[in-house]
Amino acid sequence: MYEDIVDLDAGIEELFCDPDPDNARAFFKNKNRGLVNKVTSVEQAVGVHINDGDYIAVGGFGHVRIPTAILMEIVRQKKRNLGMAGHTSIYDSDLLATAGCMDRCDISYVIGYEIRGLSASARRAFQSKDIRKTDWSNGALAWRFAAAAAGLSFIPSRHMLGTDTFKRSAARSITCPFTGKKFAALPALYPDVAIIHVHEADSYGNSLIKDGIMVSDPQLARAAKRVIITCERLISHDEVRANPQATTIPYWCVDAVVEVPYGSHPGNMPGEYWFDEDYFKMYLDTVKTEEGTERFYQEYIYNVKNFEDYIEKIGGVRRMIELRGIEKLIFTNKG
Amino acid sequence: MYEDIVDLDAGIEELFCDPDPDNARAFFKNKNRGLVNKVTSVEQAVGVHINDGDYIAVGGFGHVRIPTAILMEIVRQKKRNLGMAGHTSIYDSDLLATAGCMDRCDISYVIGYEIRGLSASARRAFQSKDIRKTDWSNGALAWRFAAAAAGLSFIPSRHMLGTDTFKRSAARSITCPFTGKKFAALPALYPDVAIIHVHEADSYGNSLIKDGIMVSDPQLARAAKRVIITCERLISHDEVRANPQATTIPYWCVDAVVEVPYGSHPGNMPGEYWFDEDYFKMYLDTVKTEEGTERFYQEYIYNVKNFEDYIEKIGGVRRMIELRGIEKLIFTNKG
Amino acid sequence: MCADYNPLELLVCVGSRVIEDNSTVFVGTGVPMAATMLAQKLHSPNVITIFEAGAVAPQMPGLPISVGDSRTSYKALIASTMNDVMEACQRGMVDYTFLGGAQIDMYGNLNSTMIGEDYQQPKARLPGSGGANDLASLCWRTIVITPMDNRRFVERVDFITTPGYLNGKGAREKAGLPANTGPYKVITNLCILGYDDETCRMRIESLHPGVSVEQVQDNCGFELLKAKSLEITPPPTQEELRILREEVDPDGYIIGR
Amino acid sequence: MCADYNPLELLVCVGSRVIEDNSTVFVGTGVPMAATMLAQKLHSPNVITIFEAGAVAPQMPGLPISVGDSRTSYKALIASTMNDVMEACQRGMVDYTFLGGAQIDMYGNLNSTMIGEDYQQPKARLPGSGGANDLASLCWRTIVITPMDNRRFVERVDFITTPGYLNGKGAREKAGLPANTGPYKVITNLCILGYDDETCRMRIESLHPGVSVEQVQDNCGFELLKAKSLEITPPPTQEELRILREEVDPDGYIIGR
Repeated sequence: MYEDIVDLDAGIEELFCDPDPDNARAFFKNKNRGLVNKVTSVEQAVGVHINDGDYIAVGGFGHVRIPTAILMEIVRQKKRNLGMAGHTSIYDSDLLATAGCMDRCDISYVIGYEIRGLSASARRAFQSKDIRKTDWSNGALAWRFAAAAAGLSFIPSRHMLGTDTFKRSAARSITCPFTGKKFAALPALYPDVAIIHVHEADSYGNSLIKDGIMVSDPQLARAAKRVIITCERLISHDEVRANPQATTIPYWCVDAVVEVPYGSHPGNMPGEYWFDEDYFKMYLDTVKTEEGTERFYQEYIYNVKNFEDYIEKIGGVRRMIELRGIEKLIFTNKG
Repeated sequence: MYEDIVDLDAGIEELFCDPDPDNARAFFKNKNRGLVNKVTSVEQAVGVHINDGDYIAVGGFGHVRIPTAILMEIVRQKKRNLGMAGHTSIYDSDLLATAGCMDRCDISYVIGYEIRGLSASARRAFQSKDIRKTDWSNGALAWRFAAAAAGLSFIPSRHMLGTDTFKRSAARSITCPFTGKKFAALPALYPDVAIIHVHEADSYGNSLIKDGIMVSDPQLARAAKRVIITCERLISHDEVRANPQATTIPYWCVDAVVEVPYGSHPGNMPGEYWFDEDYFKMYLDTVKTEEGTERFYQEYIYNVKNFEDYIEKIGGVRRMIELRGIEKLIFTNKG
Repeated sequence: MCADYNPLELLVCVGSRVIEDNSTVFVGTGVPMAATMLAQKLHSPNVITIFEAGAVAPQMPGLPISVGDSRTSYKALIASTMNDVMEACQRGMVDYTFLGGAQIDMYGNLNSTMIGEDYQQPKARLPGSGGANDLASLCWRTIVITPMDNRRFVERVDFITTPGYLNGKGAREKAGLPANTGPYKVITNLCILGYDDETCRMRIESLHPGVSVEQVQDNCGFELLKAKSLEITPPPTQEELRILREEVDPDGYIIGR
Repeated sequence: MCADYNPLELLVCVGSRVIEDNSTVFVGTGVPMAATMLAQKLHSPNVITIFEAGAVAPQMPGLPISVGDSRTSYKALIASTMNDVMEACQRGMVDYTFLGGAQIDMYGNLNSTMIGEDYQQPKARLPGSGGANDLASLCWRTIVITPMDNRRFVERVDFITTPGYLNGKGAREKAGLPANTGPYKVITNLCILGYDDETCRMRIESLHPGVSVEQVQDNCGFELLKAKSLEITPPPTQEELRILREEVDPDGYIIGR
């Protein structure tokens, strides 16, 4: 049983991103190192930095610290043929898959909303051949980002081996030159664009994740060729220099900075606001049907001008204050 | 010219530490995970956790954030046949090499005191066959710690190749399975004991480096089988939990915690006190001769009962307040 | 089944009992989170919980919705990266992982990726590994918590997302996974299952109150072995149920009340 | 040599001029630190300095004694790890590295490890690579600053600590080092040296005031090539010297006053 899988030496699926470190270095060589003002709008950030066909990766944890404004703008600008790292992705990959922006995905977690169940619209999208798929684990994608951040083409690891997750990946295997032991070899993942929501950033792009978990964002920001940051608050450059240990992402990784208060809604923003569970319930109910899905995208994205209008639509600052109260343990989730 | 070096596929020197991750895992499996009080004395920390023959690695940067009390106690307790990672090491490796505690060393930087010149005593020690040597770069040792922290046996890298530093290491080379390119393969380095000085720690060993640079201490603390922490200040457990993002080293890595105010003297402790340049000048002058060296070790280590006495000897709290003034930019180094 | 508790409450209560104090436990989404919180409040106050987004040992003020949300880092000992906690697993620092259920076979292999034959166009696409493959590969012991029926407990999973014993003894090591790791227990609403040392096949170890071997076998798509002496699982206590309902999951996210 | 400045001051002033604004420069101990600080105060206020212990772009309040001390992280943009900054180099984000001198050969290979034949018992043991091997391997361009004499500029270094062009064109790539990297300039007290594109051998590009080609060759243990048109280095200006002496190194750590 399973003989074809357990002793496999290489995955059989497609490698979506070039892992060659010399090609990546040639790109990074020309990346601007100047301390220049990178503050822009959501529209400009997406219009200038995301091209059809790009491979993107999203920071945070799929419904925690997500860059909703950028994701919705990608849908609104009808970007097409995007590749994506489906790394701990939830609402982020759902939006891009459902709206038809994505044509390939390195999956470690999609469709699911953790304890809330599955998204029917994401499921329809990912079941279709329209999205070419490979599978990995969360750890694998985290380490693939780390390998790219380190300027390598691969990194060894000790998981995935023996499973269909390995077979349906583009990983290979390698023998340790010291111990003779077999390891998985994960290809470095250099995304074209990373999109990350943070608590604070200065105008140059120095970014601070001030509460909660980092997921793989320090690695991702360094691995990506271009980085778009949205932040709850812009801060002065001097504030960054006052505590250099707190800088999560240095400015030289960053290409665009947008101030987007409440930018992780409906996701949790640690220290700021809790999940909007009513919204998630509405979303998951609405997208059960194709008509509902169409209605949601018209109503919440295409017919909405920008993120400020969106926040008005979901209940405005008053709703965000409620979610802040839950985050701060002042109210429970049920009011 | 250099033909024998530039195309070499493997270093020829000795590998001092077992890189096998399953052997390391078998050790870590039995490491205590309990939240227990680990506060102890310098004498006990060295007596209990450092054995003759152990391979040790020291945190900080050789003369910045160094665990002087533990180093001097190792000399005082006449530990012998220690191996050492000479990673950004300066005063730390000098003490152990000069005092005859060390019989093997993975060198990336020893003997030198940066802009102050060289230590004659360290030079004598490292020129002798009594210390078996291999050479690496600082980056190589940093990545060897990272490989061990990640539970691997090796990590690829793109330096050292083509040089005598590679030849005189125990590194090998490896071919990337994705690009066909040649990389160095660095063996994971799992030290028996790491010794790290930090700003603050709680009684369980949760440790915070609150100012200045981290060097490779986050990786080293995770790579080492046992960890001894000295700290400027013990703090309450609740203070750690109040800001979990600030924890540099989690308690489960740590075996012993000792409160040692001024513990990095004569080294710089970022945010706390500057180098004691008078002391370094005295030390480097004194150890120029073998008699001077003997005199220094008698006077400053063997004839000193403990670190409190040592601090008295170098000028007491009054001297430390001067060094604090320089660190805080209140006085210049020349008074 | 007794009327005092529902199957999910039974799962959580029985699951919570296997968690040892002062052990490190890597906790997956859903039932494992509730079971771990219950254990902390009852008998294992110092269990070290680890969440895949990077948090270690929080003092959770309520049930997390996500293994990456701010409840998981509340008063934690460290709020770090996924890379850091996965590397702790790979280094051998994590004793248990506690995973949710999906398709499972007699060797404890799990499927959470897809149902069907055609990988690019499956009958049903599921979320994928998440961290499950990592944790079941790298932690010392894997505990699965899942309701039991013969659509879940199958002869052959459609996709091995997450390694159990693969196809038998020694297969994990041969594939390259760390030595001496693997499936440990399966907690279901009917029984507690373990694994036979020699064959690495699943076996019944403890029957929940009122459940027979036949009933367990009827709900399983492959032949189960039996431990030499079968135990009877003590039912959830009043205290377990009270704390579960009032303190762990008052909103009923997991236990569905 | 003009009486207005000493050879070390000349080295620092000439070295500081090659530092471009808005470039990333990985700075070694000693003369490179002083040259970089001088450049920041004169013509390159936004040069991004990187120090191997983990600090990036500090606003240094005074000359660091160490590339790991608290001056290097003072008002820095990030105070991180050695691993992080070395990985930035390996990723191709660092334009220049600025290394101190030791033995150097015609291909720019550097020795800072040992003098003699017997590795385990050398005639003189030196510190070793430190970060030099990493930086010269991984940054785009390597600049060496060193006084010039024929004990330092040798036919064959006793130990290649740090790669220059190894034994000629293409050797770095063949060895496995990243493409299109390597030695760029050598700044000495007599002249500025570069490298011939075809042979990768060292060549004279600019003579310091009052220095002849013969004098340079007499202080070099191997045959130097010459650039097609030799320039004359402008001498240190009054302003360069004033800022160097008053603001950069008032204690004379580097320039020895």
